[in-house]
Amino acid sequence: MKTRKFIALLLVMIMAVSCIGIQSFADDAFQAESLVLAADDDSFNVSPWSNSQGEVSNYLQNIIWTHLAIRPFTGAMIGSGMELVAAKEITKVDDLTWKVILNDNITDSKGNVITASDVKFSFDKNYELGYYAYVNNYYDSIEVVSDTELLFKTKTADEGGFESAVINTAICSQAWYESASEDEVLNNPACTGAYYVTNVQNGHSVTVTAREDYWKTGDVTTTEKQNVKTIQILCMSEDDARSIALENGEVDYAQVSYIAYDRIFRNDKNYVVYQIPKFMNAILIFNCDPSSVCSDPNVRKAVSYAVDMDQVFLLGYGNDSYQLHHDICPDVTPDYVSSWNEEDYYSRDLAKAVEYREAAGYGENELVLNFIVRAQAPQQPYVVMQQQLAEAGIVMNITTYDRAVFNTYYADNTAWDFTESGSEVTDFTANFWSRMFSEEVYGEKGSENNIHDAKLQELLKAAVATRSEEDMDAFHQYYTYDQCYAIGMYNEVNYFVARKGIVDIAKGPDNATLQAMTFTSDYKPVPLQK
Amino acid sequence: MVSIKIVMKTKKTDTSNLKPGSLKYVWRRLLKNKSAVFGLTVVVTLMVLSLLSPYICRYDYKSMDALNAYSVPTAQHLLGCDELGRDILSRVLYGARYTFIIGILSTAIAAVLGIAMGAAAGYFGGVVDSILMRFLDIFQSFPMLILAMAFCAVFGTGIDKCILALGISNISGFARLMRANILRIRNMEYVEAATSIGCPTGRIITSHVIPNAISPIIVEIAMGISRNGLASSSLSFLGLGVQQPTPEWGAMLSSARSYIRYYPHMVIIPGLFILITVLSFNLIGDAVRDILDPTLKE
Amino acid sequence: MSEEIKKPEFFSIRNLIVQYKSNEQTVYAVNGVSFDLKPGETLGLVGETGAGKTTIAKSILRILPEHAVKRMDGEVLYEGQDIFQMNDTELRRIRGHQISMIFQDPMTALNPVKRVNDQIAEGYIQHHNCTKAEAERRAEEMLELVGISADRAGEYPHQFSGGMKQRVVIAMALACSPKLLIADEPTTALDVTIQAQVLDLIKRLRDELGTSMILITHDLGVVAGICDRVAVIYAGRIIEMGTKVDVFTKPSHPYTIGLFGALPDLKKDVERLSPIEGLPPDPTALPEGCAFYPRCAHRCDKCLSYQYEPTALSDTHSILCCNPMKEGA
Amino acid sequence: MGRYVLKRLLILIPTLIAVTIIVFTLMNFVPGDPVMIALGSGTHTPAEVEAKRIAMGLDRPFMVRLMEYLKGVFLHFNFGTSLIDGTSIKYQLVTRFPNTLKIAVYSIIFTVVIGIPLGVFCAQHANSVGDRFALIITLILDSMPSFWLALLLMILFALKLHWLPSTGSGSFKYFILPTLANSLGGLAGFTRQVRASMLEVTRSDFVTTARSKGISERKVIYGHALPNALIPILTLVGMRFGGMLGGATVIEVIFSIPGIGQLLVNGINNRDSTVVTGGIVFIALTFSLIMLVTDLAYAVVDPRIKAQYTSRKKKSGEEERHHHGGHHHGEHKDSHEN
Repeated sequence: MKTRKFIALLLVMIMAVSCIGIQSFADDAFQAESLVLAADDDSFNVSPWSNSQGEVSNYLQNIIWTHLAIRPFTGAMIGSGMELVAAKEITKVDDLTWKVILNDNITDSKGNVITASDVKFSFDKNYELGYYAYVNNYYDSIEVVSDTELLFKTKTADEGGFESAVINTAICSQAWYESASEDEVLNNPACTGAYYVTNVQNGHSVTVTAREDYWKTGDVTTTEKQNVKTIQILCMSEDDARSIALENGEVDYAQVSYIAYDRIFRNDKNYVVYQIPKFMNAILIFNCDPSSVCSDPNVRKAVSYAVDMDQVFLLGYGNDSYQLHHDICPDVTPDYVSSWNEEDYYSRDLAKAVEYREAAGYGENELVLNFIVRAQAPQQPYVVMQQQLAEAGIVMNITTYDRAVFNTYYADNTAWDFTESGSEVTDFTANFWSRMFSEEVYGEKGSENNIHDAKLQELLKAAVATRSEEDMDAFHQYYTYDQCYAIGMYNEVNYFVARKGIVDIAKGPDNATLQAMTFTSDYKPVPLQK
Repeated sequence: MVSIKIVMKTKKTDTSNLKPGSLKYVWRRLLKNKSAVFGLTVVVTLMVLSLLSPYICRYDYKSMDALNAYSVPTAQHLLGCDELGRDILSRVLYGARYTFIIGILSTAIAAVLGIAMGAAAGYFGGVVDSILMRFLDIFQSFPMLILAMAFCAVFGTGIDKCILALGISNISGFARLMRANILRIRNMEYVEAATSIGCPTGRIITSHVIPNAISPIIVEIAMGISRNGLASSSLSFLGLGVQQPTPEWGAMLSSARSYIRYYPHMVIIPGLFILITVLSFNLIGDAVRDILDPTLKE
Repeated sequence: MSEEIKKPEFFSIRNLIVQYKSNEQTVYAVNGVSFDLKPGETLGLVGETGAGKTTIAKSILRILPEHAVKRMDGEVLYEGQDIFQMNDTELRRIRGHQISMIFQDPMTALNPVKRVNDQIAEGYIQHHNCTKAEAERRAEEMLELVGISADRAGEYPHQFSGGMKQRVVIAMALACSPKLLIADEPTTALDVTIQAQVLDLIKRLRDELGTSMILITHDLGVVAGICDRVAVIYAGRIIEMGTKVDVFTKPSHPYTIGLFGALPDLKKDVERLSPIEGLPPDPTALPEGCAFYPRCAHRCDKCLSYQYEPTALSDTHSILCCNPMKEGA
Repeated sequence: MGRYVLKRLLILIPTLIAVTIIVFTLMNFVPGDPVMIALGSGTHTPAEVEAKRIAMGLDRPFMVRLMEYLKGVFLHFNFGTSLIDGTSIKYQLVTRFPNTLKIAVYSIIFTVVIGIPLGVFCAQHANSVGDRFALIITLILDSMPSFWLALLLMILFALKLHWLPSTGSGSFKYFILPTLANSLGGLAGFTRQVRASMLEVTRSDFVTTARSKGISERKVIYGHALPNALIPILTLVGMRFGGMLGGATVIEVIFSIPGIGQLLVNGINNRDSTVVTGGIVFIALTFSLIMLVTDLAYAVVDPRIKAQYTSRKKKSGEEERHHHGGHHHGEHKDSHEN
């Protein structure tokens, strides 16, 4: 079974505009009777605050549970792009408190009315279970003012903290949750979202149906659109199984491997293929601890010039669909400077690689680097990199560690020289940088890769504070070209295949918003599985 | 009265003067069994080819060649290439050694530990026996693969861990076999006679008990090697055994799995080699069992 | 025993030859045995182990293990019909109904997982299409006949002792009151005290039902007690046959004499018994000429080229020896 | 009989407790930090790691967690919750077990329905062409890696012929391919065992006795020989069925069938010690129960065994004598005594 891939998608175009345009004429008749989809997952949990990171939970979390507000695209903030769902109005009182006015007609699929005290219960319960790191970092408490008004207190004034807590906390009725049996919570919950759960077969399939009695009627956010009557998600963790299911007419929509896309679906007209960049970027990060060879910038630059990203991807993953990115943060956030993409960014240059290697004082094959990697990850890309470094006279030893053991070695400053890493970008590039390099976060470790560089910290503070173009560019130039602490590699692209008749798969911040898909008349759904 | 023609003395076949169960007897009879000979030749040729593969194969098993990645078997690459353009023939031949090493070493570990445990439990009986048996029951209650997986989870992946995992999860087979044999032999008269004339227990075990128990052990070893060869490929398939880029057959199969529909040769070829090797060991094991347990063969 | 009107011979074996094959070697078990049997008569087959006695018995009912039998020739005539030529249905009509058998080791002769009465009733139903209840009743009757109380009919073989099991085997064999009973060393595996009881039982039932019997044993004492005629078997051949009186009083073949010599006799106080030297011949490599030559105290050169022509000593007594002992020697 | 069952169940408890302690301890001292696993890949600030550790309760000392876990499992049959996503393990086990049970039951039925007649056929026609051919075919199937066989079956029947669904676990037709892949391999061993057992039984005396009673050959083979030959096979079926309940892991992974095997593979990969411990204890429990049922079935099939279970008081009339050695014994002793 492949490693458990963490599926996340970045929306590039502005969703809000298009959805308003379409929504105006959608009558209550459904565009499609049903949608069956195969997910690369084998365990899910429909209860409100479970943090199962699988593809199924990703799809369902916002559809069956309402949230105060949702983030339709990366970087959306309250007042600039975020859509209010349960909340009618959110205003910031001061750095640590926010006033939230709720809609007054919120009900769940079992008829319980949702009030401010239910919202408080939901946040407290989520905090207590502690499955969401963001919620535990930023949520402090909620003060209930009236049935439809509450004051939300955050722990820190960090930008985006409130938003992270809000988008990760499902809201459900306290009365129902405390009285429901474990079986009911897991199989037949009282859903507050636009859809409710009708059938669960643990580990195999889950079916949700649009709620006729959904409480919101006016302008509806993307997660509340009801274009499809019934959605069924089947768990198929085998690549082949999903592509076979598509061809056999067992499912309408599924993610497939590049090879299946290239050989079967690319030129088959009764399928539509969508290429969505993978949420998790890939970056090459150097260990700047004095104990490592890579503390010398020349070594870092030699390696960066020796690696040819195109070859690594073409041969390593065997497909040509990827986006090279010119910063360690993918180009999906508002504060990303698009001019970076035109820079000549460490594309392969053997002469420079050798030149920097000699500048660092190493002859042919004298420079030996230890590259650590998770055993479960596909090894081919690193084998290709090894070959390329060898051509520049640099010896790269690949050490594989079991996934669970990997982090302990990654945290040990003396155990590695360079490796591939990556992280979630939630709102802004500046925040993404600070999670990697800011000293406040890492204390005396300095940064994720043990950097102790005052200038770096100074430039970082400026960029985070203003997010102006020249501050962002100053930090980018310094850490990439002057010091080469870490370089962006590529963003894998995932392939989603939909049957003919599915016009647009309505991409959400990190996944397709299933019930907001648009269908044409010649969409013939496959039968639901019993 | 019909006169009976004079009966010629038939040439004494050379095995009848050997003590049934002795190794020479088994070896001589083995050579007469067609399927066993087939099994032996396959095993030996694979071992030799594997050792010679770096020299006789046109391509090194590690060198990549982007141009004919996934290539189907051609004149150049007799068995085609894998997703990185590496020659499958040289990888498969070179990789044979891993299956043998893992199969043989893990069975050896299991045999040594298993026999010691079984002998102790069988011979001393009483408390020792029940403790060991309870211990084996616990082992027995897990399927071998789950036990090996848990072991890899605890001690990590890689060839050495894989060998240890398979070795330890096979102990109970040998232990039970040895214990059953010892119990059967122990109350045979000649062992009672030996103890009655006061010869030390150690010598009894080595001179009387083990030689007689050796025959079923040989069968279990042959079967163990084939079972472990198969299990190591399953472990690598689940990502817990041998890691890439080592050309172990199971790992090759696992990495080629997502291409099975488009480039089936990448999956079929290693699978076939696993099949042939395991089949050969099974044939050898069967033949040895039939020789040592005549009722089966007649 | 009343004289029969001219009917085909009740039972006779003509020139029976049986050879086994075991890993490339041939075992010459029975090398030409012939004898007849009159209704109600009991013939004792006596000989050392491996002389071929059991093979003869089992070949009558053709229940030798097929995979091991290499060659089986000769005729076994029962009321004129040759059993060897019979097809399966005819053979099954004979087995258990006309001719039935008692086996040597009672411990393994009974099916351990079937109740005793079922095993007896099964044979009975096969030959008399009657209801199960009738067969059960018959089974209980037979158990009473052999001295086992009917209330134990529902028990399993492991709940009976060796002797009791043999009684069940006897009950099973006699359930359909066969005309010929073959008893293959019925008491050998039992203890002395039980042996006597079982032998009396067999004798009583034989007289009551008028069954003729072929009793196989290596115990001359048993033969003396039950048999009318005696046949001594050596290396797959009957080397001496005659009435009990002929053989016991005038043993003529050196081997038979040797057998009696090996028996302790209360009347004579003999220091040492005189056993026959040497061992029985290897059945896979029989010597030329008389098989007893190597061990015969009375051998001569003629024996080497002896072609086994029988010598009749009287109308009821014959031997296979070219140099018969004089009487009383 | 009841007393015996009770005794066996009582012995089960300490074994299971021992298993739980061993596995929980093993999984606890496994290298690698479940907190980092739970957080998933990517960078995590030390503060987040600490918050997560507290939430997962991993900050409490080991002994406390062990005692709490034992109390939970054996007093309230509550296996705790998964460290990763908090679903209760009892729920996972209860919902996933039917799928594993289905595969195990269908596979056992397939093995028995095909294996026994094939074994009997091979025994009756020992060393004939049919016998050799059947053995070679099953041997080849036995030597095939099960996942390779599973993939080939999936491609052939699911894609090329469109006869069967490729994955999922709905009605019976979803289980045909997994059952084939899971049991074809084991057929060789099973058939060989039946053949050996049949050969041994058909050579025993009571079969000859049965034949001598004149009953039909078919009745001799199926009425007398087979019941006795199946007794040792019963243990084999029990062992194999118990093994399968551990989840045909590879089969469940390939056919995406949410069974116990898949749960264990995920648990082991994620270092989710509560899931792995719960899964293994559950398998140990089911396996021991299967073994108990097999032993009881043994007694039903073989009256000799049943006698050991029922109370000792009812002993057969005559004192039982056990006979040693060859049949010479009686005569030899006899001639010396008088």
